[in-house]
Amino acid sequence: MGIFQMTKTVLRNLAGGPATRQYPAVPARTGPLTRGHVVFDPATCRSCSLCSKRCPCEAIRLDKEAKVWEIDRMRCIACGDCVEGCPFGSLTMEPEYFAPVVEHVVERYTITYVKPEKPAKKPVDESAGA
Amino acid sequence: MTVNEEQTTIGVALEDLMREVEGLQTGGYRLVQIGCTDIGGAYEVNYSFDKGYQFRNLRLTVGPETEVPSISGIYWGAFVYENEMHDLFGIPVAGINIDFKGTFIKTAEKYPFSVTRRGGDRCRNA
Amino acid sequence: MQTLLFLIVFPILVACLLLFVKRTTIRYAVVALSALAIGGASIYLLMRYAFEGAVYFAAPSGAIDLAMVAIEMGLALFIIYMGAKFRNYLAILLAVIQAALVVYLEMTFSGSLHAANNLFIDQFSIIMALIIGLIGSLIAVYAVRYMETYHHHHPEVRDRQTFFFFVTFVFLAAMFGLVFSNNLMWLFFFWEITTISSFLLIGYSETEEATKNAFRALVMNLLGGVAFVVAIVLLAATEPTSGGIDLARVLASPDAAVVLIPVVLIGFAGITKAALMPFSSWLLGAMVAPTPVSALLHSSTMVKAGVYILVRFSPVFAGTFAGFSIGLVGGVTFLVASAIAISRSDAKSVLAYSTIANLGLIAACAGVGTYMLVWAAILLIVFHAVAKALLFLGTGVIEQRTGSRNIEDMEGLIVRMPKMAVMMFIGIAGMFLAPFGMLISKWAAIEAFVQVPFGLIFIAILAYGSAVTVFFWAKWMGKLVTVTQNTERVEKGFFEESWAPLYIITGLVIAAVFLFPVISSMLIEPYVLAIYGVTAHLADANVAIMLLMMALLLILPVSFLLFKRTARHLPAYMGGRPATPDLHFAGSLGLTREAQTRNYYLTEYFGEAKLFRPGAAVCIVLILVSWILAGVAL
Amino acid sequence: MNWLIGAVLFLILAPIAGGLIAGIDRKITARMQGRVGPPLLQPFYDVGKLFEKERAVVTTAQNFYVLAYLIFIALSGALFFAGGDLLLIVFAFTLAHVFLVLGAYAVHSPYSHIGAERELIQVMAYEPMIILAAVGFYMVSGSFYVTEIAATTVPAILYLPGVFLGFAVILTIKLRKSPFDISTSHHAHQEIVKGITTEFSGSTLAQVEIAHWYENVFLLGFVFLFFAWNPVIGVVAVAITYLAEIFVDNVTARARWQAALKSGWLATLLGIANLAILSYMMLGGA
Amino acid sequence: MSTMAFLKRSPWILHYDASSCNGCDIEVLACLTPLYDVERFGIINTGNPKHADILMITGGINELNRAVVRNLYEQMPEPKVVVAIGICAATGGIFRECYNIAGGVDKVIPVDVYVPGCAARPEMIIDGVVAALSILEEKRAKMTGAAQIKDDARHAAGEST
Amino acid sequence: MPERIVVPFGPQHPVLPEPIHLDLVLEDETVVEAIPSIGYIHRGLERLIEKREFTEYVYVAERICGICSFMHALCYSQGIEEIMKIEVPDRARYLRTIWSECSRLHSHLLWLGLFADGMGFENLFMRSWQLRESVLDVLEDTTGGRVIQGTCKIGGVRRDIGAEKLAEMHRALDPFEEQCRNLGDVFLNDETVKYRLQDLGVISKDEAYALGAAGPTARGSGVAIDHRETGYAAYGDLGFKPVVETAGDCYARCAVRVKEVYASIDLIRRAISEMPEGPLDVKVKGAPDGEYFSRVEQPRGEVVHYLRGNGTKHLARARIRTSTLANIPPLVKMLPGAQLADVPVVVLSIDPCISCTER
Repeated sequence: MGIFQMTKTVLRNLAGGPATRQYPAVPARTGPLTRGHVVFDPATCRSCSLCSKRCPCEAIRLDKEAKVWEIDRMRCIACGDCVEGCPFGSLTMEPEYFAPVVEHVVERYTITYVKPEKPAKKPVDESAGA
Repeated sequence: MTVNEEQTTIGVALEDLMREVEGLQTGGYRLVQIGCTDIGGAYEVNYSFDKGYQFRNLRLTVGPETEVPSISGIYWGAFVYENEMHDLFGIPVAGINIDFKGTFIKTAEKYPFSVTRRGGDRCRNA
Repeated sequence: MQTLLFLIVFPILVACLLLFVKRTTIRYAVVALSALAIGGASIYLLMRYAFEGAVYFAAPSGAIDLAMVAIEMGLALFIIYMGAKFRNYLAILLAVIQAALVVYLEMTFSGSLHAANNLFIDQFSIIMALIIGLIGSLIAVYAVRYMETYHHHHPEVRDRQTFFFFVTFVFLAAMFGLVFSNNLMWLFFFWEITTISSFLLIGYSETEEATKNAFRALVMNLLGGVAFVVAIVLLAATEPTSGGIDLARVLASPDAAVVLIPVVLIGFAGITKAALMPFSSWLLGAMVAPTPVSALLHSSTMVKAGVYILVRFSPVFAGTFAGFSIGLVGGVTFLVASAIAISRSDAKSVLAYSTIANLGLIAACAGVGTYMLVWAAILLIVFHAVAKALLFLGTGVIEQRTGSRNIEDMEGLIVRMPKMAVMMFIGIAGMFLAPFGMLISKWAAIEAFVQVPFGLIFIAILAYGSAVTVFFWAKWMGKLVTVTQNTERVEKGFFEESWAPLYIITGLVIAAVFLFPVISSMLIEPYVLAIYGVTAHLADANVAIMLLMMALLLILPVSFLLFKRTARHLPAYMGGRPATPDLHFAGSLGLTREAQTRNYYLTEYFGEAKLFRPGAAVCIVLILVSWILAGVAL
Repeated sequence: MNWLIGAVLFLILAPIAGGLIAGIDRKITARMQGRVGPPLLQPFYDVGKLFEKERAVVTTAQNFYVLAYLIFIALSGALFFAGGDLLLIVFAFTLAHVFLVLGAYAVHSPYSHIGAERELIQVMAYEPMIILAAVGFYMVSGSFYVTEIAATTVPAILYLPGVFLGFAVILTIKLRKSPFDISTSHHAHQEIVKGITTEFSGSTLAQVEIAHWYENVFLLGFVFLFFAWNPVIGVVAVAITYLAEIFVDNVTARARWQAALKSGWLATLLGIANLAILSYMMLGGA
Repeated sequence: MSTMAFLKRSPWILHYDASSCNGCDIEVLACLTPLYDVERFGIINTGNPKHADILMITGGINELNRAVVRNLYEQMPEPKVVVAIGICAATGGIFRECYNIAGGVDKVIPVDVYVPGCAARPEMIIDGVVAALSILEEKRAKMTGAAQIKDDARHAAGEST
Repeated sequence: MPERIVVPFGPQHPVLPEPIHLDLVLEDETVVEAIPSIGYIHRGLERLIEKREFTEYVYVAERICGICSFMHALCYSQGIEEIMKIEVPDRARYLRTIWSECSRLHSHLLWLGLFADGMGFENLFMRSWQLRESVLDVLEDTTGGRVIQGTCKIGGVRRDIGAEKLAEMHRALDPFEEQCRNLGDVFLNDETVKYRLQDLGVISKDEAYALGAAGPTARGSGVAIDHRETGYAAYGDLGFKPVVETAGDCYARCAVRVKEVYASIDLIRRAISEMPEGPLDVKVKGAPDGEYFSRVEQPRGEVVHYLRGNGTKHLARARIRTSTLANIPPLVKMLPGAQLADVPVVVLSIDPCISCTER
């Protein structure tokens, strides 16, 4: 029948129940690779500032003198470039999303890493895969 | 290199432009795009054509205020590119079939790609 | 009988007087006073004769008959002269045929051309007299100031106002004569006077178009006139002894089949005069005349003469296939004309098509002719007359104030001319909305057609037709009520005197709704009862409901006050594009455009070009069928 | 006094029933689309919300017309349940819609205006069929009065199958269901934004919605008349009809106005054919 | 004025794409579809500012849409909230430095909720709406309060005269 | 005579998710004139090359458009690779193909949904988008992003798809294809859909070619242009024939996309089964110096990235010409004569992506 082509779908939907993911009741579906938001570990950061250099939208700012690491969530595109670029594993990508906010504030962390005697600077492998 | 495709670029003088374009049109080429590049004090205008994945590019070099004739008489659809050329680069185009008169792409700053405006930070939010 | 004679003769006297009045103020006084007299006389007529049934008067004949024939010959000569002048030979031909037939009639049947009573009055005549006397004279009053402004706006038109008012009053006199005549020869005489008056009024501006259209009206009406004379000849020939030209006797004739042929011919005359298809074009052409003329033609005179004659003879049509066929002409006209009205943007043209449609409906009722339908038909005549007069006069005012009679230009009239807009609103509501009159009549017609064999055809026509009607009226109404911003009020400046007729007619439209049970029980029902022995009436409960709705309609505007306080005013939605209050927005190509709201005309589907020919063809066939059927019935 | 009770009950209960029907409708529609859908009482929340909103108008006149629309819809429904004359009810119903249309016209706004034109086209499309349905009932029951039609023991549907089908078509128009939701749509997206209701907001829009509930109950009552000889079958039939409308809503694209007009008028022709056969049979029988 | 808050149960949204890359844009639409079905919360995408309670904007402000955004915002009846979806609507995002981007939506109209993400996911958008609802409710309370005060003032004035 | 109605259509309009404005001039409801105006989304991201290194610019290129995001990144990367003469590893080419086709699938399903919405067919919209979600799930699982993938980079790809995931995807393809075919049947066979689409917005083959139409708009008119035929990424290995319809109306354009959905599923299936092993990327050294017109077939048609390097980390010029820009002239020709109700359908039939167009 040319007129009621959709019938099959309608009947299947009626019989099969809704496909809806009951979001707030059921947690959001994420995969292992899901890029939710970047988490910073102030204890391991050695202020190399590679992350802020690599960031394509200048969301990350590092003040080496004041030992302050800042991320503006309203600039971050969650591309994961900083995570890939961090030579010390101070940054990780968590699959959970960052919650909506009512005010635009920049997240600020004070770096607590204590510099050992010898600064360990490694060359950065730019094309490090996932 | 994963793409296998011929790309030829032919320089063309302003007065030969229409003739060349007409030639391509009768040769069965379709218009792919018209784009400009700022080459320091002047513009390169690329008229790109294609026929069976054979890419041909007519390259016209013009000065900042030089008026360019519209090819929309030959390729009706050229008006989108020519309006864009005018709005972004400030290149005057004469005789566009549908002339938006600078309202095709309205920008905060007029002619953001214009060579005469080089220098100075044009990024508003930097 | 004095009142009857007064109503016929007095307008003629006034007409002659007006020939010599040159100043507008004096003319206004004369016209207003005579309107008062005529209106008063018609109301007196109502009081005097409403409860008496049909009353017949043996008015003096002899000399008058002779004078009538003489005038008819004179008119024929005048038509021949005009025809020769403007090279319209068809008009000459028809005038000659008609004159020849009249002469033949006088020569051959002079013995049997005497009706027992020349004049009569019954409730139907009273209704018609009221329409002519009240609405017709109000239009005349309105016309005085209108014509003054008209000549101000149209300096190119020769100022013949004295002549104009002369013809107008003669027209009214003829209409009175027409509805009071029991002698068919008299009736025919007045019939011809209306034809010639309309011819003169339509051609008033003397432009090429006006002359052309005047001749079209003339030719079509003469065609009907010829049919009328033939009918009289036949009547005179078939019943020479009983006085075949006595209207009452014809209606009461026991041999219905014999009178059917002449009556069908008179019906044809009615069709031409009522501008049913295929003769609708003369009424449309008549739009070139000044607006009061249109108002006259459409509401109280001329076309009403056509349907008057049809309703008058509907007892003869009742139950015959010939009558059914004539009814179908009306039905098809109703449907097609309503549909065409959708495609028109000229206000007068819409009004004209609506008139044609409604006359078609009346003809449909009259042609089928059962008692309920005659009841509905008379109701339709009443309501149509008041509402249409108001609409025409209103359109005239609007045209003079705004310079356009295009419906699109009436956008925002509620802001520019609030008083006029409200009156137009009421007029339009009167044409199609419950609880106003036209709808009551349609409702009655549907209930009546259900009970008629094959009435289903008419019900289908009514169902489609009234749906179409809703469309074109409502969209016009919509234009009127649009609240436009930044528009100027232009109401002032129109002559104050001219408002009076408008107010009165508006009052009549509303009064008709409240009074229709009275009109029905006092005038229409007794008339129907007298003719058919049974009568129709609306159920009491429904009458109550109608009144309730009417009251609601009047109360609702009060709610306006409730909203004014707190509402915040927002601009109209323009797709997010910022716009000025009068809806100008920055459009593509750097142009500033105005968002325009216009009505739909659906020309592709309802255009004149699409519908007129098929409609006319069907109607011609139906007319021919009615003749054949009448012949077969014999 | 019976008629008064009917009318009053309608005026009180119809908004409740109408809102519930709308809620069920939205729930079923959602299920047909594989979604959970809104709560059952969502229509009431919506209307309640609209009354909480600020009063904002383009022109104050619009509120008057919408109020008149609501009143006359309620009135025509009340007349129906009071057992009044079906033709009068139809005309009052048309009057109500003319008010809605005028409300949209009163606003000087392009989308509202187009919506109004389309609504008028819809009126033109469905009006003949409604009148014809009334005439059909007359032919079956010998009366235009709803009381008498409802009291008849004759199964009207058996005599009027064509009329019923035709009515079902225009019911789609009246319920504003796809494919004929051309003047305004319950679905979010339409080329004329919200058409006739584009410029109505807040309590005015709520009034339109309530009027729509009244209207739906009235229309379903009309459907019931076809099955009035047996109330149980009647209620079931009304439910099935409504379900069928929801189903059609979900399996069709929106039509253009031409198709709406054509369908409405063809449906009327079907009704006429039905009545013609019926009257032939009656003439033959008599 | 009733104190029942229907507003929270029936937020109707108006979605406008200011200068988004379509990423957030289509995610807003995806919220309507079976897998996320925001109609569960009574949310309808009206597409008409006059009917809307929540204005959802994706993308930043540029020269041309500045007036459009303001126009849409002004056409919404009170109470209303604005939800900026995605980082472009918040700050201009990755296009922040483009010559034609003036910044986030808050350059033109007040924003009540910012939903981060590039692109914001349907779940985040739902969260954003939920956050907006309480703000909406606050605004309503404020609005009726203001109306009450006005009424009282009028009464007082009426009594004094 | 019908009167002329002037309606501002958009920029905010419920049927068009993106801002495009049309000055519609109507007679009754028939369009007599429709002049588009765009520019509401113009950001000026071509100039961002001054701010971003050519490697970072991939992220900007991805965000030219959130629907065909991967293809923009691909087109950009291929252009740079061409200038720098970088040979991309085989596995990367295949992965790029899979993600490209996934993007095409989600784009086409999205479009089908919007198209159904434009016709007022709500259920069909819901169904299309429901199916699209399964593609998005795959994209999220393999790249980490639902609509913006962020996996393409110059010299290769950033992520791999494991063998297990590939097998899972392969298994899911058959039931998915069946669902898509059910959906496609509605678009292709439903009478109400046909009634809305057929003979609407007709563009003849010659006209389409002369106007420079791209993608399904051209192919719906019988112009067999599909850049996948040039064999970029892995298309050369997989073999490819463009889907062509000849009627040139909205129905044909819809049919092209429906059939491309099937074709994409097939391509993914073959790409998965022929997936070579090997590295994901090669190192990029130096900076591009030279120019190239990189062309890729997007869901909407051919996209051209003109890239010009001057030997520094910042390109001298990036000029992006997207398919929608090329399809605007045909659109201007299609609209007059359509009904108002058809305007969204016709506009959507070229699958306008305004954010691409205006950059």
